[in-house]
Amino acid sequence: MEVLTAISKVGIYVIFGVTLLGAMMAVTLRNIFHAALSLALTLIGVAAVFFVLRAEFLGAVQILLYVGGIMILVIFTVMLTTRIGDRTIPTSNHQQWPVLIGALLLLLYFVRMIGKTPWSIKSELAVVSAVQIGKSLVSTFIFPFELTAVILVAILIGTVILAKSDEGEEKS
Amino acid sequence: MIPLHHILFFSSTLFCIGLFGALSRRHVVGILISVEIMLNAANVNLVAFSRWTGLIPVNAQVFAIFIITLAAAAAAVALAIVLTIYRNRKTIYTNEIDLLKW
Amino acid sequence: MVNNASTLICFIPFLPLIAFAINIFFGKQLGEKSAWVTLACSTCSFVLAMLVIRPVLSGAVIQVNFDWIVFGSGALQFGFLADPLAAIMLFVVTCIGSLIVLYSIGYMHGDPRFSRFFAYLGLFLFSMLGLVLSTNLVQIYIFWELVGVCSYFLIGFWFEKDSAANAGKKAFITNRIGDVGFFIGIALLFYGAGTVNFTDLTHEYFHHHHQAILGIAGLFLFCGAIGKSAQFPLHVWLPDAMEGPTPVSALIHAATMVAAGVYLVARLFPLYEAFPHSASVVAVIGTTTACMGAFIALSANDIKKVLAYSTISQLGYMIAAIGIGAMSAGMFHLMTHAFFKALLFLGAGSVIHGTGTQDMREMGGLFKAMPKTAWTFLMATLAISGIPPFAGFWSKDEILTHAFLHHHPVVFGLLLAAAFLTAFYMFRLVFMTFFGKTRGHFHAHESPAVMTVPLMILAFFAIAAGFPGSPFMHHWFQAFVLPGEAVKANFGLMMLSSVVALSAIGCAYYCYIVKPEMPARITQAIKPLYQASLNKLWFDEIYGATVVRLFQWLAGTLFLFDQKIVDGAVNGSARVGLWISKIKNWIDQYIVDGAVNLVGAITRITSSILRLFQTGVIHHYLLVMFIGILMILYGITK
Amino acid sequence: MDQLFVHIDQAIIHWAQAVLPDWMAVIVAMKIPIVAIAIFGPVTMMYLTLIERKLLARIQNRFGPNRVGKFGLLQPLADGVKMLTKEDIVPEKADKIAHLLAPILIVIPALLVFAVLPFGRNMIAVDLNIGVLFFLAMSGTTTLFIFTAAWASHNKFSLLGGMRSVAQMISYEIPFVLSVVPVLVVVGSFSTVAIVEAQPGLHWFVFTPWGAVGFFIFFICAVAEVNRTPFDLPEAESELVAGFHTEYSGMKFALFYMAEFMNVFTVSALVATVFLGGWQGPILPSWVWFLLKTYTLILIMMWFRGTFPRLRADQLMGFAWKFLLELTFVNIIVAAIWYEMRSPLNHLTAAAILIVTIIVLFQFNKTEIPKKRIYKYAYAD
Repeated sequence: MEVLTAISKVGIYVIFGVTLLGAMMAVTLRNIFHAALSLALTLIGVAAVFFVLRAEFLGAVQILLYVGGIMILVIFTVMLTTRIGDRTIPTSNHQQWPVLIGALLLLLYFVRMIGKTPWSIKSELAVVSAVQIGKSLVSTFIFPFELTAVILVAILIGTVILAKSDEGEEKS
Repeated sequence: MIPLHHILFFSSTLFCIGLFGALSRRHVVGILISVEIMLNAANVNLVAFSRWTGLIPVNAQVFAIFIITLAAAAAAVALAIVLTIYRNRKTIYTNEIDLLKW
Repeated sequence: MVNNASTLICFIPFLPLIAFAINIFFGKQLGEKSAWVTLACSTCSFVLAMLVIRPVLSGAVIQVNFDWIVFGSGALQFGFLADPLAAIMLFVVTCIGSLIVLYSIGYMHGDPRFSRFFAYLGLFLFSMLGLVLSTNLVQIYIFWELVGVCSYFLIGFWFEKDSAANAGKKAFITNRIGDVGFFIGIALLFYGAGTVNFTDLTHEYFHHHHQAILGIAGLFLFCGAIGKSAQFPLHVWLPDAMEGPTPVSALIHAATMVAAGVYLVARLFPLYEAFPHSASVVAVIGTTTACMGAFIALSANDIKKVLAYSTISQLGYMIAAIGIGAMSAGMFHLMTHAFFKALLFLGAGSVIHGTGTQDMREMGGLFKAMPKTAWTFLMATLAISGIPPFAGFWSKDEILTHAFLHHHPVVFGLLLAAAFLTAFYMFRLVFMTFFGKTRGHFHAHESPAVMTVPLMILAFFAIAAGFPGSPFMHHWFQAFVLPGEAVKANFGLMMLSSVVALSAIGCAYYCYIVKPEMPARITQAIKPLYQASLNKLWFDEIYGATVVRLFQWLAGTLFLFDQKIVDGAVNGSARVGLWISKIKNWIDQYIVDGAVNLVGAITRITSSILRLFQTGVIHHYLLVMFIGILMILYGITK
Repeated sequence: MDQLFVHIDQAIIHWAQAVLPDWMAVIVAMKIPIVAIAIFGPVTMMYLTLIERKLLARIQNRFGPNRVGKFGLLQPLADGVKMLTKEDIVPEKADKIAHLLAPILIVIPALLVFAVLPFGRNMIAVDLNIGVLFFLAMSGTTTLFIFTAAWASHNKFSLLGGMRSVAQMISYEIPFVLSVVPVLVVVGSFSTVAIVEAQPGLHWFVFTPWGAVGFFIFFICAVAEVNRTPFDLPEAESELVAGFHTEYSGMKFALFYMAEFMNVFTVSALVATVFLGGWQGPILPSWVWFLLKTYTLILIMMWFRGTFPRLRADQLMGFAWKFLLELTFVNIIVAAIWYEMRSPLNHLTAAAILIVTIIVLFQFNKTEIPKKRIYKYAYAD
């Protein structure tokens, strides 16, 4: 059985690796369309991490919303704002080296802090079911839940207006 | 199961990658992509803490759901704005959209 | 039951308000359907009012109160109160209101602002019901002004006509004069008594606190009633208010709103009872108005003007009744009058609708053309003339009896004379309109059912409304309004008033049917009197010559003062100022500006350096922010 | 008979435990359903193409393929061979990597969703406690790959087809997801097994008022999700050559085809699971019932293809946003009401509310028939 545990552990690290690779590609690739596809890879990787962490509901929501929703939006925008011809315009600005150093410093800081903090780990790892999330959403978090609904409506209207008013201007 | 540290290392690396992207990208959509990566890193953290240390594990996941929802909403608005900018200025490179200066 | 009623009572005024809201916002889309919204709401109010009145009949007093403005130790309340007095008004307002809304559907048909009209009716019903159900004087004042506004809107409803617009303004301004007195009265009463709640202002209260200031407050409060109920000398607006649509005249300027003044005086009856001097002022004003209105009505030729003066006269009756202490009789007359006067106006409206003219001299012989209108109109006329057993007889007789038995001979005599005149001019109206030959050129036709049905319902009330207060029912009504008041029927007085009324009818018959040339001869014989009546006792002219002229003169003088003295002073000081400013200009330019420019130059130099950081490029800002965060983190962990 | 495949599975595991070391036996036990699905999916797809061609031929009064093998039974194999050996053409300006990846990736979600389908009693690969949600999420990702394919082809017809596909699938995904919610509300679980077990015997959800409405919405959306007639705008050959797969040939094209037909199967299977009681049914073995229901739905889809004309783009969108969406919202509430009320009354109430809603929605969505237009300049005089 140890073999199986080892395999599953390796599997988890492979997922981590693929996710990080996807993320790196997403932030460095010059072709923005490829970057978007890499983002999809990252998102699916994160969803897989959720599945590994026994947060299946979140994983499914992640795929449904991010991959099915946000990714489509991003790609649509890429398509609408990029002329098919120019695909590989340099997409990074001139501050990448200082930023890279800064980001690495931050990562170092994070790693140190994670190492230093005495985490109070529970003896039994928690598993959250979708039913619990649902009940929590309509009891403890009912107010933020409703607020989110309001925000979504506002955003719906705002987006429609943003997209629409311009058409009017173009026509007139 | 792997220890909590490793997941936290993973999420902080993911976060730093996203940060790097957000600061170094020139393309507005690229910045947005990086921001989404950062949000995802935060979500991974929340879920990990919910599993390992949370007193009420549900809360962290509910927060993650709120983050996903609002990220989706924010993406919708951001992309609508990007489209508007593109229509008006015919560019989506941040160093060309600099009307905010003095 | 009482609990139930106290919830229902809150809905009564707000239903018409809902109708108002719907019609004002969706009137265009609803078109002629908007009338049914108002009708439905007012009918619901009527039904609710019935449910509320039922426990009141069995002696309960329903009261709902909320603290509205809290100050110091006390609080101004807002609420609804249904006691016998309010119950009567509630019944009258909702019943007549619903019928008139129904009638208006026919009358206003085809008007371009149809839905607007019904919106205003809804608003009016809301304010009137709020007024009726008020628990204190401040609340009543608010709704008092609201009904005034509605009245203004509705008189000037056809504002394209100059006369209508002016009549609206006149009504509003005249009422305002009375309202100032009303407001001062409330203030004085609050100062003297410390409360404005009706439930506190009882008979016993005034018995114990007999301060002169309360008597004066009573007089000022009566000013409001004078304005609203068109009493002498502020009656001038009511005849002009006839420029509004006839249903409005019927609802607002005959049956309900003008009765608000009477209602107010009746509400404050304990006050007047405690201060006989104030009460006598009320009685004098009322009697004067009763006679004056009847006198002017004799010569009016416009069918609605006759009814308007008749209304003034009848309101005088009620006020006089309360003034001499017959409060229940006054309220009784208010109720009966509301029904038959509404009927008279609606009948007149039907006649105007059918003939297209308002001038009685052009009418005549309409009995055959519009039988339903004519019959119902006749009922109402008999009622107002005081012919037994119609409603008006019982109430009018009640007042006369009280005046006679409580030793007010002058009031009794004058009111009896007014009764004679009333019967005379009302039958003059009937004979000129419905009998004889047609004098005008028009093709009269009967009005549609939607108009005649309310007429018939009102006719029923014009006949039957008197019985609750008649000796046949042991003066049930009076006992209901004011328990413990002894009322006695006096058969002799009944005979007297019937004979007076009948003789007046006889005179009218003789003058206008048997010998149509008689009136001209009579007017020749008493020309000055006729002129006085025809010119409405020159009230408008007197006001024009005194009040209006005075104000114009004052305004002119003030204008001259302003132009010569004030402006002169201003110009002089300006010249001095100009001279000083020339000196200051020099200082300003070289010393002050120099300093300012120096500051500006420094700012510009520094900002030209600082603006290099403001590139407008987002990622630069992001970078700075990131560096900041890194530094903060470094600081925290250190 | 009912547990036939389960017994086979058990037998193989027993054999593995006897022969192989412990950990390998576990792996074998895990792999059996995977292998089964990996075989079952493509084979189903191959024969679905044949069924479709035959059926369409019958509808059009033809015979369909009948030369290769008996009744043309070997036709799919022949097609497969043809596809494999065909030249793979990639446009010069195409985005090579994406062009290659899209058809491969599109098959993955199509295969993954097989995992949560209960083929019969105890016949499910993984009984995920979020089964339905997993299915919906996975089928949602298909859009992304279709769009990738469209973009990578660097062809305006591909791009137009891709855009249409995305717009359509996003629009129909909302009623698609929401129409399952009533079932989730009533069952109280996402698990497909739990849903099937909540419909014992003939107590299928389709026989309740909200279930019937939900079934129709879900089925219509399912048809739209898999881009089939009358919702096949993305691949409308008369307008867009072949839509997003215009630039694909050979095996890549075959993969798209495979994904599409596997989606047809899985979606029909999900409809059957959620609303038609899955493998529940009298007499026959459970997996027979399941396949019977699924194939009935597939045949109905093919029947649609043989009969319905294609929708116009605005009709397509209007139908999703102005009719289906509202109806699903009402349906969720109706399901909750149904659940809370007592037995005979709840059916009547639910049916009444739904009928009123449908009538109202029909009133609001009345087709506006434009006046007959006349080209005025065409007249001679």
